[in-house]
Amino acid sequence: MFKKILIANRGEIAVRVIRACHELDIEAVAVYSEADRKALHVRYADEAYCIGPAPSPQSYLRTDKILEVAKKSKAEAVHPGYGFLAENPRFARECEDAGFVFIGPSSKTIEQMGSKVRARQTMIAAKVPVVPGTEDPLRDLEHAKEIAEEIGYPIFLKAAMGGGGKGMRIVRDPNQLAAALRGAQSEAKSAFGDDSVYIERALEKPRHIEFQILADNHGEIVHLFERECSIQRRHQKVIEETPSTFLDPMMRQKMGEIAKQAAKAAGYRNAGTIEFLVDQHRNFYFLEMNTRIQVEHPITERVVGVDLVKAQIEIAAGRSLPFKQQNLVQTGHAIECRICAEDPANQFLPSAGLIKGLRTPGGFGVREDTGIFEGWEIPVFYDPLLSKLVAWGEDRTDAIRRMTRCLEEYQLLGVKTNIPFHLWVMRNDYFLQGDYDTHFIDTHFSKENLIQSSHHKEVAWIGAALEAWHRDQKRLRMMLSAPGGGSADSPWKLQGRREALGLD
Amino acid sequence: MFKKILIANRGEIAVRVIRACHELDIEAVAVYSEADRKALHVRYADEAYCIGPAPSPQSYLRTDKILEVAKKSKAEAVHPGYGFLAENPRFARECEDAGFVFIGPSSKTIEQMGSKVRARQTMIAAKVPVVPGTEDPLRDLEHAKEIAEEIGYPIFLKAAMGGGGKGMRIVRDPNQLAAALRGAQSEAKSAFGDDSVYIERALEKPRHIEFQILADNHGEIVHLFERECSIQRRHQKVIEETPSTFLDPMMRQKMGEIAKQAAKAAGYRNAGTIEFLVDQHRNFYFLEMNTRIQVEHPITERVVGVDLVKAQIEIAAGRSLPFKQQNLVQTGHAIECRICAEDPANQFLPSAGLIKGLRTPGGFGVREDTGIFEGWEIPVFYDPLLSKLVAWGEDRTDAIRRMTRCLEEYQLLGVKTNIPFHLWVMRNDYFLQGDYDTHFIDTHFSKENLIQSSHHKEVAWIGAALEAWHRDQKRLRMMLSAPGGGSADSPWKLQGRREALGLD
Amino acid sequence: MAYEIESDGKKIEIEIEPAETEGIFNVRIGDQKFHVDGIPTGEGSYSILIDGQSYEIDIDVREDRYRVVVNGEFYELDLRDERRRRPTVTAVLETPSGAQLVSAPMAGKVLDILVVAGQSVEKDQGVMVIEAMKMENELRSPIQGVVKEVYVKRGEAVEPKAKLLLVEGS
Amino acid sequence: MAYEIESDGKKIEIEIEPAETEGIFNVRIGDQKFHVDGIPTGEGSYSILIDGQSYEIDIDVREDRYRVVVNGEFYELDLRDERRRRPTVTAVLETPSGAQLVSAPMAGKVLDILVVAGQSVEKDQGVMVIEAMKMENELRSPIQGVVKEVYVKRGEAVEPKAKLLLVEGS
Repeated sequence: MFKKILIANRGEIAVRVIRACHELDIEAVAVYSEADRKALHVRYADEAYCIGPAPSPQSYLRTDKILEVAKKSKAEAVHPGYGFLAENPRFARECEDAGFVFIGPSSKTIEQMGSKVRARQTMIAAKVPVVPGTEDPLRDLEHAKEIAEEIGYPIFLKAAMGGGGKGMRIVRDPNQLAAALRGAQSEAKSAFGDDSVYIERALEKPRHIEFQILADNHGEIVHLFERECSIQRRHQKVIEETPSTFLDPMMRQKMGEIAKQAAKAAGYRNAGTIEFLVDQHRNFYFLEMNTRIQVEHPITERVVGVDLVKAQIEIAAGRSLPFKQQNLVQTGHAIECRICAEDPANQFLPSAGLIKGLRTPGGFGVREDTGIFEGWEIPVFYDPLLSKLVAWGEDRTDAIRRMTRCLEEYQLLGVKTNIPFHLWVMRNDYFLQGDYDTHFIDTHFSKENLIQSSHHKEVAWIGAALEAWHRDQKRLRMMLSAPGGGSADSPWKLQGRREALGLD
Repeated sequence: MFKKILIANRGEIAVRVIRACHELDIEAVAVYSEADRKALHVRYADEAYCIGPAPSPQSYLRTDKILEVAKKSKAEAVHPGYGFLAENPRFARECEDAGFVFIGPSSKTIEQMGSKVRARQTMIAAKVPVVPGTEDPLRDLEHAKEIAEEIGYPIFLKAAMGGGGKGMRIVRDPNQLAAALRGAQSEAKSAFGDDSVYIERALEKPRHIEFQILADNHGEIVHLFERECSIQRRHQKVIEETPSTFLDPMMRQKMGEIAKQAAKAAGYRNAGTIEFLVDQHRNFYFLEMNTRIQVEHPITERVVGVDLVKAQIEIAAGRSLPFKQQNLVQTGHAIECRICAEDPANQFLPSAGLIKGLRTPGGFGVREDTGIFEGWEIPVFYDPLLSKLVAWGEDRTDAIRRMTRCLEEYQLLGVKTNIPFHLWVMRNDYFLQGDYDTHFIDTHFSKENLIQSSHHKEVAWIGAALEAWHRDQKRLRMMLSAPGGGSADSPWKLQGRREALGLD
Repeated sequence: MAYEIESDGKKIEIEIEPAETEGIFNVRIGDQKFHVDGIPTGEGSYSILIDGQSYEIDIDVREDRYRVVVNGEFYELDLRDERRRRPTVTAVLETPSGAQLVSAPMAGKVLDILVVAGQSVEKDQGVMVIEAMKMENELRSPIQGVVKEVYVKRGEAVEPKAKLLLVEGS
Repeated sequence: MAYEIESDGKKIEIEIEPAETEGIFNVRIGDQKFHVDGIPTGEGSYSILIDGQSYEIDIDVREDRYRVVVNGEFYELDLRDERRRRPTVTAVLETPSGAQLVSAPMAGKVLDILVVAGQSVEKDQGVMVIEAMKMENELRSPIQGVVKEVYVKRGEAVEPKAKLLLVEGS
């Protein structure tokens, strides 16, 4: 087993990986930007090295700096987390070349699955169903028109090297095609340095259901069942759960087998995720493969009972999987809410700043993975994900109720969060019935929904008045203690000042 | 199901019960003393009523006040938690008489099991093995001598109505018997108002292993396996784990069956615990029955997957147990550390005060049940238990490592805690081998053990110097801003003051 | 103290006075009187007991705009004190022809400007994309009208509250 | 600043000076020099980086006695600054005949007094039982000697640091 691992990441996932290292008796080396000196991952690590200024291109994306730290600290392996360099084949290759074990698949696999077009081609060859569309990048507008007619509108234009919704356009009407193609190409070019774009049919009411894979270096592959990730905002997952309410045991088994088939076709090893789109007729299609640990991995850990990050490390160290497919079962139900510093009442605009108060929920079936603490100043430079709250229950209803009370208990002062949004989802009838697809938020959510409750209206007014009263008292105290406002003043003068302030 | 439950308790267990209520869609009514206005249980509850001044005899032990609140708030049931009135048969009877469901066994059972002598008699009649000793209270010193000779020294003198180590004396030598009997009787009299004392053989290297029981009102009884609670200080449990390393499957099954037999003999219903002492030859003896939820219930919840507090409520509402014995299995291993405000480097003296900083561990397999938060002032009036930290792992080694890293992460500023003690246990060879009994702490622990590590000696010195430097800076700033020390002073004067303070 | 609250277009007068016991307040809303046990539990957070009902309250204030979360439920309202009530009303009357400024809600980079000066926009039409915290955030026009002026360029870094764009109501 | 640390009976001199960059300190212990990146993270808590090694440090100070927890490990030491070093030494010489006061470590109630004035006691012999936070806590004699005086009565409530008992060394 490794003695020391470098974690090329920050925030909650860096903390997550450090914890796994410590539980395996492995020393953890952190890297950090100048904005992160006080961050948890720096403080929990055994060693920590600054790799540059706050903006990630100058720090967390600097492969040279990170490898320098790996050498200096004598780390034997590198864990990339998710985001940043996690799916960058060049970084994986540089690690390999420098003699560090990259905790993930080979750089070749990352490269192959990173190209959406090549990934599709691989899957088609392996008889894994893919969303109907082009196998090759589009040549020009004429080509695009032709293909679009063939598979039928609405269609998606997608960047061949894409991810995270960039270089993506939905086209509902042939008239929009030219403009959309231009937009997608230019966005793809600027985001990925490659303007290749391809076409996929836009499914109706699609659900996003993914399968977790573990593959060791000795040819053994298992799946750890599905995660339902259809609650998305702008192609970003917000809430995930497992099991999916949409799958029955037969479909689950079939998708699991095909997920393993897909992983085999990619020559996969370590932890990975096969993402599927499922239409309302229960047809499922390969969407893409994520060649890293996912944000939402904890729900699988809770329901299947396997520590996925430890498994990643064990596999990278050459160990065989300690279980077979038939040993794995799902127990109960788990839901994850991503707690983000963003304002659900104002278009989810991000909200950085100082955390002035923090009180997190706990108790049976509750897990939190966090990168924050009271007194932490959330930097503006990185992802707004603060923490992941996971509730497990004996069944889905139990899990939802537990999550609801956790969200009610959660107190984070000083920064706006999407907790009120999560609470709204947990009380939404469609969600409660499991009847949702990737359009759920667009279809059902609005700011008005959030503030529709009138249950405690008077209490809210009283609370506001209490806050205003305390603010006025504070203002008064400041005025009275200001130069010339000392206690030597006559009571009459004081009273005059109080009146001027409207404090009587 | 109930619509509203009153929780006649405070601290982490009140929070625990409120959470179960909320997850069952039941309103929770809190009661609180004047010291607890800001306490979590008051803030998490739907309703909260002050029942008197801080000392518990004037508040949390006032059955009249509590029942008055139950009436006023229209609660249908009362959950007593543990401690305070939880095993007070009079309170249970008053609840029953006033028409409230007491969430626990009948007052009759509480009374019967509360008398250690009657409990022993019941168990002997039901053919449950008990520690060899007297069936009846001792008549006098002669009687005591006779019995002691018969069963052999060392013996325990125990209060018939006892609990919590009060009125208990170990006697190793016939010469000590007279004095010990006097002491035990007077302590029993003052603690329980009854000076009855009986004799039990003091086992060698005893382990304390208890079985969790659930019994519904329809005659169904199951056990939820054991908890190993031998890490004790002055008869108070400090660390618990499940499964016990001492039991094999056959012994586990046998003890489980006998635990159910014991519960049946007591006419038991709701959640309860049968405590056994197990000697080094694996003989086990009924010690006592706890007719309430235990502090250490979370380790069972995690390993068996059943929410015990919800089960208590469901049973009290008349529901049948939703599982049978054969549905219950143990998965993995769980350990609980009781985080207490006490100083392990100074005889575990309690340490009240303001919590100036709090950062709790999280991640996979970690649960915390707490009654505290940053800014909370720990009152001197109650138990020093602040929080219960539970780590689950795939096996015992995994759980211990996880607990270790959690304890390393745990930060509580302003109040001394026993966290360094827990860390010492997690690294102790005997504990790691599972080779311990109830004398573990007395045998192996000393303050010197705690500070023997010299790993980071220089870092500790540097840390101390850093703190001293910051303190001096603060002192200097205060001096400089004191009246007459304003910025109008000449630089020479300032420098003089700095020198006087030794700050250069 | 007396305050005026505006909530869902309704105006409510609320009076709050501390009682003799610390932490206890007498509150009047119209005819209703409340005996409020309200203690601060953090910056902008309170534990409130009214007739035994327990509420956890978190409040975020930006100028007169109060965001109040009661047991996880979300409210928005405007609150002014008595003295400032009249001037504020006057100020609204003086605002010229309803021109509305779009300003930066956070530090970030102007990724895209979706409109040009002179262009007509609908209410809630996207006018600018700001990248902040790795997210692209579309800013929308608060009113229907015409873009009068654009103050920033594509690619420019902006500070919180920086002027971005002016829309004149039509 | 220079301080003197007493740890396990050894005396160590330690010098600490802030470097130009905020949060960076130059520390000297004997011949060893350390470049310390040490930032406060709470009251009495620091994050310290030395040559890339990361330490979490919590410190509790009662007079000159420092309790330092480094990554969960426990240390106790005495720290004095240079100026106060000599007077402290003198003070020790002036202490009369080693009489030691047992005082209350916390608020509580005297449950039992296990000795009487004039009685001989061993080091670490229990002398008094105080009930606090629902626990009975036995206080022990810090030295071997004779009980000179008992200042409290059974059943009495005591405040933190209240004088309980005086033991004179023998």
